[in-house]
Amino acid sequence: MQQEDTVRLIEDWTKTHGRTRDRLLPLLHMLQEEIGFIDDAAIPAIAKNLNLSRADVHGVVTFYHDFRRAPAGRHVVKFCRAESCQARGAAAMEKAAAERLGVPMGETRPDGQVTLEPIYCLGLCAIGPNALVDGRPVARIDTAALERIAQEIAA
Amino acid sequence: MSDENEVMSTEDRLIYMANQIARNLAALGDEEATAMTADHIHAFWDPAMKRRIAALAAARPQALTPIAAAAIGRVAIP
Amino acid sequence: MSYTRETDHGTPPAIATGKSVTLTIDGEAVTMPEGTSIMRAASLTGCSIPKLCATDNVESFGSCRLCLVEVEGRNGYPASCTTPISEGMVVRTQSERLKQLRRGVMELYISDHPLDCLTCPANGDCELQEQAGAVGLRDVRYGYDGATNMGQAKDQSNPYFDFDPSKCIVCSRCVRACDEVQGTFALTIEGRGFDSKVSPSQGQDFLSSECVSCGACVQACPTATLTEKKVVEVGTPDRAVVTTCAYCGVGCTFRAEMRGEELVRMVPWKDGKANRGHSCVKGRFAWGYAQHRDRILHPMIRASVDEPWREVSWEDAIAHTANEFRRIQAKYGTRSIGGITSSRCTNEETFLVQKLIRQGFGNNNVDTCARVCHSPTGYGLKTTFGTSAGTQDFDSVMDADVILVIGANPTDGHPVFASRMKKRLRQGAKLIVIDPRRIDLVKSPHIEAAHHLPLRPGTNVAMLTALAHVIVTEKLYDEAFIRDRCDWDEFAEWADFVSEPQRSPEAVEPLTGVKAEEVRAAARLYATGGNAAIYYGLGVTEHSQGSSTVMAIANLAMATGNVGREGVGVNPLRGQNNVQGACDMGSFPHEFSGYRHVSDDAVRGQFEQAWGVALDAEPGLRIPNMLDAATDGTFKGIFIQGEDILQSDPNTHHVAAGLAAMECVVVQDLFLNETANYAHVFLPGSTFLEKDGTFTNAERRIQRVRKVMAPLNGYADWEIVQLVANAMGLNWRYDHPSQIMDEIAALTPTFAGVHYDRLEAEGSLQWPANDAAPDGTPTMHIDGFVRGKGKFVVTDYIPTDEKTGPRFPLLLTTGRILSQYNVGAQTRRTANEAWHPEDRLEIHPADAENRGINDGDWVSLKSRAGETSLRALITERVAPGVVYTTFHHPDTQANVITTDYSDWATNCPEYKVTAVQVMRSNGPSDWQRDYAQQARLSRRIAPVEAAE
Amino acid sequence: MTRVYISRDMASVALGADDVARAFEAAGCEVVRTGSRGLFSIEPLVEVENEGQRIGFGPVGPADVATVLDGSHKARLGNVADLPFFAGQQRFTFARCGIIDPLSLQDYAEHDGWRGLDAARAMPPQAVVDAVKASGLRGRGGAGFPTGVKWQTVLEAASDAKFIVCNADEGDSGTFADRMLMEGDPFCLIEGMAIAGHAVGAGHGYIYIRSEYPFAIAAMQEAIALSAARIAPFTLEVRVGAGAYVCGEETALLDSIEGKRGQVRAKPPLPALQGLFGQPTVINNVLSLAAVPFILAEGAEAYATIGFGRSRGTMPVQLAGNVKHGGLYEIGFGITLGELVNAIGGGTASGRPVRAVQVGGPLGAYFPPGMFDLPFDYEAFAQAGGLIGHAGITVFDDSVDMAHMARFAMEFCAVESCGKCTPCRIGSTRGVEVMDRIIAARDSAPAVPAERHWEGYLQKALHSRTPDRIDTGLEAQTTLLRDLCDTMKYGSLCALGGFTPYPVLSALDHFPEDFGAPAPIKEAAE
Repeated sequence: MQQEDTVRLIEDWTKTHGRTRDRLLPLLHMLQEEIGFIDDAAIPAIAKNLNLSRADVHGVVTFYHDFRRAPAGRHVVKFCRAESCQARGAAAMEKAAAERLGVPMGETRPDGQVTLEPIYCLGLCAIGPNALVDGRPVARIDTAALERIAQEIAA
Repeated sequence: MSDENEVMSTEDRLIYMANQIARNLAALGDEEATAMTADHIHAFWDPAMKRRIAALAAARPQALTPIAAAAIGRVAIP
Repeated sequence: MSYTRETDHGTPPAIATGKSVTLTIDGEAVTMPEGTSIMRAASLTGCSIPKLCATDNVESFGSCRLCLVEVEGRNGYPASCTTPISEGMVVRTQSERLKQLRRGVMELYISDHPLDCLTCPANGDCELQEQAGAVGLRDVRYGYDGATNMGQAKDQSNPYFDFDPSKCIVCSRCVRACDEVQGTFALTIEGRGFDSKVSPSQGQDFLSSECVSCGACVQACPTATLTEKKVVEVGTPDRAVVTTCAYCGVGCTFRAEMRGEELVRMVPWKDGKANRGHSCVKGRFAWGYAQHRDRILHPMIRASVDEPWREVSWEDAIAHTANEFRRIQAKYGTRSIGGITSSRCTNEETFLVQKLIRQGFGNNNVDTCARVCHSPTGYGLKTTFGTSAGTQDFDSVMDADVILVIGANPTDGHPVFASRMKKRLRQGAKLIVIDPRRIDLVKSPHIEAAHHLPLRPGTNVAMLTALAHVIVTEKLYDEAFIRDRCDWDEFAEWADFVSEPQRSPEAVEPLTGVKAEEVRAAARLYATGGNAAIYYGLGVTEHSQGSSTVMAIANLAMATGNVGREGVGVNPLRGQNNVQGACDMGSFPHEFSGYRHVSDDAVRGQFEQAWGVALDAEPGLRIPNMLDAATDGTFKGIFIQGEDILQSDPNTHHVAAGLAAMECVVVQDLFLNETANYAHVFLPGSTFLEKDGTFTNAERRIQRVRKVMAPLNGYADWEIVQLVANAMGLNWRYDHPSQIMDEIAALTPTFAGVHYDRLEAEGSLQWPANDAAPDGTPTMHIDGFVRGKGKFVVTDYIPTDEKTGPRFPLLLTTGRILSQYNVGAQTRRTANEAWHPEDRLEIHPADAENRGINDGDWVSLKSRAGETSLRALITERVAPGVVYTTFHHPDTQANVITTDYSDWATNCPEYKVTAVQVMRSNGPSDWQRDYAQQARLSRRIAPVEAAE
Repeated sequence: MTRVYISRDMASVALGADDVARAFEAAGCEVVRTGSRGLFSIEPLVEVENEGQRIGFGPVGPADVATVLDGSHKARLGNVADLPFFAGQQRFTFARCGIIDPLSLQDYAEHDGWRGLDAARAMPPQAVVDAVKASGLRGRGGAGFPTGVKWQTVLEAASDAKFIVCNADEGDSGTFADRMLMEGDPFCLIEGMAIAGHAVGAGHGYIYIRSEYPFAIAAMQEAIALSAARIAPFTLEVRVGAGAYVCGEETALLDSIEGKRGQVRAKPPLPALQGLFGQPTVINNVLSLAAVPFILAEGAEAYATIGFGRSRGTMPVQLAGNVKHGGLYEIGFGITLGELVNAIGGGTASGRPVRAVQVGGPLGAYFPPGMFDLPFDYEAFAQAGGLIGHAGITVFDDSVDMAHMARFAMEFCAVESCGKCTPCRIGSTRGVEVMDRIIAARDSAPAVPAERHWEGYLQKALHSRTPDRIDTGLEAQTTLLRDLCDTMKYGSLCALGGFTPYPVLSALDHFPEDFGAPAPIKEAAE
């Protein structure tokens, strides 16, 4: 997306949703939804529209782990690392996932096909190990389930 | 450099100043404006300026507004 | 006054509720105001609780966890900075358990901190080091092979301070200072958890961030993370002198910290009542000019301005000066010479210069640079209220509910006060801005004006009268106040005048260009929004209607009852550090100190008696009249102390012609300024660091200037004036400026109670300070106006004669910028050039497009007075049809453009409205090249002959 | 047309409920999507309506449509409510969950919905607050602060603008009750918030939901739109978190809504007096607010009679981790930990012995089976060195390495620390490092280095840096771990840093053998 388009997107959104500071997180969510990440170049426009400093916006963007500062892979697998999933063998599955998908935890594969990220609890704690695959919840992940996920991502 | 004719001579400036004072006080009505213009010139102008405006008032009466002219008539010239 | 470092009580004072609370701290019963933190209460009691994230100029934060205490009956260990005291509370600040916890926290801090105290610039001046000792940390058991935030690159981009993130303890004091104190919000914490880092803007370096280099972060930093470069270079200071800043009219108090004879840094002084511990990039950092190699340290003379300068002894220079003035007076008459006092010099020095002129020259030909800035304030407020000064102190803004800013740009011109104002705005006060430009206050992070009225330059009176029209016709005025404090008949007359339909917002909309509905809304807000305060600057005064505008402002304040208490009033934001003082000291040609007319026989009699001479009862010449008289051949000599009229006064050609026509121009200054190009005698001046005296700021606050170092030129300015006076046959015997102040006090009723010993004791005094007001007067006109009844003055809108037309279709207005000061003589000789290396012409995109101008192009700027060239800055801050520039750089000479129109009452020049044309150009104009050549020639100094 | 009920709960969907629903639709059934009943071992669950009866089958796959419809499927459960897992519960808050269509206003009204709100609106605000006080309801978010007392403070605070904020940032591993309620009975929460608004004089409310709960976000947004007229003039909006566990801390949550970094504020001031945008604010957990309609509809007494000691009413307990019958179990306080894990949960899913349970999420203590007689009660847990928190119980079998879990507790704290206070910001990272040294020393035992003395004052510490100076032996590192936990527990600004020592120290105390200590001290508890 061109820089001017981003600026217009921000301006239009603030016109309908308001320009008070508390609109910052909703605006960032919207941008990430539309563009896939929060471009540093968009921050001056965000700051201007919400009457914040660039520092204010930067501080918020970097605080919340959801906000990406660079585009993710075409597919995103968020793998739960929390205790309940660990109690059901998540550590081993996490390792297997990294191997099968060919990307270390927390990174994007060089071909840009997949990003593997940690997530801490999806609230599916009796049926782990769990993951979100492109936003879709997957429970009771085992080697077979990993294989299905890998196939899906390869496509 | 721009056209030097556009910078006022000292005499023109004195006349301009007297008229400007009078014009800004005109809303008070002729009498009060005249009195206050005279007061103003009396209080803030140096003796040479007073003498010179008095001379100008005589030499170029048409250059002054009626209030300014009347006021200058009332200023004690040192 | 103590010169030791101020105690940091950790948290700000409680908001006063009038109630107090009694508690026990470490076994001692203590009574403190309700809302005080345990930390502050303990500190005020004399027991110090360890702390790192707490400092008393920002709100408590509770992050370092060193200040934990025990409170009887409460679980855990509350942080003393965030826990308010309560009745009957029993607090222990020291125990083995607390020591253990504090040590545990400190052990964590040090596990992520370099162990290089001995080579660290903050060694001995580091709170982390101090607190590590205080909590008795013995060892760091975590080892040093774990994760750290050390080894990050230093950011040395700011010209004055370094940022070394390796030493950062993430206490957020810098971030909070930037937010709460300065209000710029340039800093944040990036990331979170262990990776939290201080980040200027978007992880940029300081110079390219939103930082305005006010120094609040450096001040707040407890470690060596943010350190003045000078401290790194010279070392930590070993002594300090508290003094007053010599930049703008805010009058910040600073602690000048020295190492030996070298000034290391200027640190804002918390007890300074004008600045409350805050500073700006100029006062905090830009003092390097005081030691700049351009400073002239030896007196010089020359027979003619096309000769090079010749260094001479002080004796010769003084004798030459006196002889020349006597010769001229003998030849051309008593009134053929005069002088200009400096708003940058002390009250005492200013008083002496006007005394030299009245007593020694025998005339009243004295004027000052207030002529070109706030003379209409003096006239307008004297006429309406009876005093030529603002009505409030700066603290008053914290009680304002509505703030109306007209013709002022506080964030650039009066940054430290602007920070206070912004703080109040963030607390919820409403803001109205009347200004042709969209200044930063209109909209900047966390600040937004309720109404911005972007009027066409030159229409202030029409605008203010329209506001009055709404207030009167909608009956929003304060009848009780008016009946009590003003003359009702005068009000009625004024009310009739402003109510006339041709003065309504709708009728004047075509003149002002501002939507009538917006004007009406602003008027309603001002009249009904609670305490309403007006702050104004040179955008009010520097017009052909400056005095009318000031009176129109006073009318509005009186009509709405907004005078005579905290949070309201009429507040001129004074330009130079001592412009208020220079006016107070009798620098105008028609009045003695304390604003008393020279024709008043009783007053004159007092001075005649004190000075032993007959004094002239006739007013003297104002600066422009002096220059007129010079071109006419009747004014031949002038003594100019600390003012550069060639650059600062309008219509440079006219100034140059006047100076060139004189036979003896004496310039006393730090540098060979532009005016000195026309001078025959140059007397080197001394800086504010080199002398004792007082400055009076925009809130009438008289503050001490203290000598920090010996004058490099040999004499303080007051001593030089005394030498000239005595060479002219006077018999002055001042040994110290305090004696001059004693004379001022004796001769000036409003200063009767001002003496150095009182200033030492009180820190400062606001005049009037006399028997009627022994502690001075923070707020004026409380029980009645100084003149008796407040006077409503009918202010008719008389448009300026400076009109746009086909030749000059745009309106030029001028102003200044944060990093530079006035003609730039000081700031251009500092690293502040990094922010503003040249004057640029702000032009609206539409006007630029019409002319084929791109951002950064050279353009010629032409008026009927002259022409210059500079580079364009395309911005929507200015409205279409309006262009704007600053006048900080002599190579631009913006005043070549400005005209000789001036205020009808005071001749304050009309800097703010000049009809101009703007065209693309190839670079500097012929005039600029000629001038540069001439200036070079004029500044030559003949080599000193070898034999001597 | 046959009507079948299939859950749309995120857990059910994760187990394939959407595919099952599509299959039944394809077979011509009318599929009603409900919330989850709360027993995941029978998910995906299909309930077939037959003459007013709902017959459950589960787990069911898309291929099972025919056998389910003809009743021959081997996983036929009969009436689900009669299963022992459900029969033993006291469902006050979750009464409708799994039964109704969560987004049907009609269903909600038919199942006693809005009765609480109507009752409340017929009373003066003080009477509503009094009822909540009388019910004994305590905040279900973890701290257990009496809800009515909080409301009273807000009611008494003078302000034109007050807010109701629902903390739906349920980030604790092992908990999912908030999510289930929002997905399965969103109007219940809305009703609770509207009652709170009436009680304290607030006109607007926010529901702050973590972004990891996309289904709950969608359900709440839709439910708010559907019920806007019913709760007017009270208004509500959803705010979505952005991946910060610490925003579950109420003051960090408020800052997050305000558009700031989700850093914890110091208290005082209490949010009840200066909360969202500096205004008086009720901030309650989902379950606290969702309990309110029952209290107003049935009376405070009906709620207060259930419970144990000062812990009144019911607690939706969540059984998670390596447990056979994981799910949501709403029961009055007082039931023992052992009953929950073994009797109701059925022991581990792996069939191996239970070795530890963590109660209350990542900040909760680990308990060995030796402590299973602990009654579920705020005070009892506090006394045993733990906390109920949000009542999630995560079960581990004997393959767990408790030193690893202690390390993970520190690691989680390091990942989620807001970075404001020092004990949490630096301590959590140091905690991981100390645990790494302990694990390394344990695994290479018995290499405890010879006795070394580490004297040295600050002077020494500050001026030299030699990497091998510290004692990396088990004893020294364990002492250091305890000291660090002490600093974090008593020094931290909020519960994230302050409670991380609970799992760490409980693991160390109850499972010393995993930390290389010579002898277990299990007997003490038995």
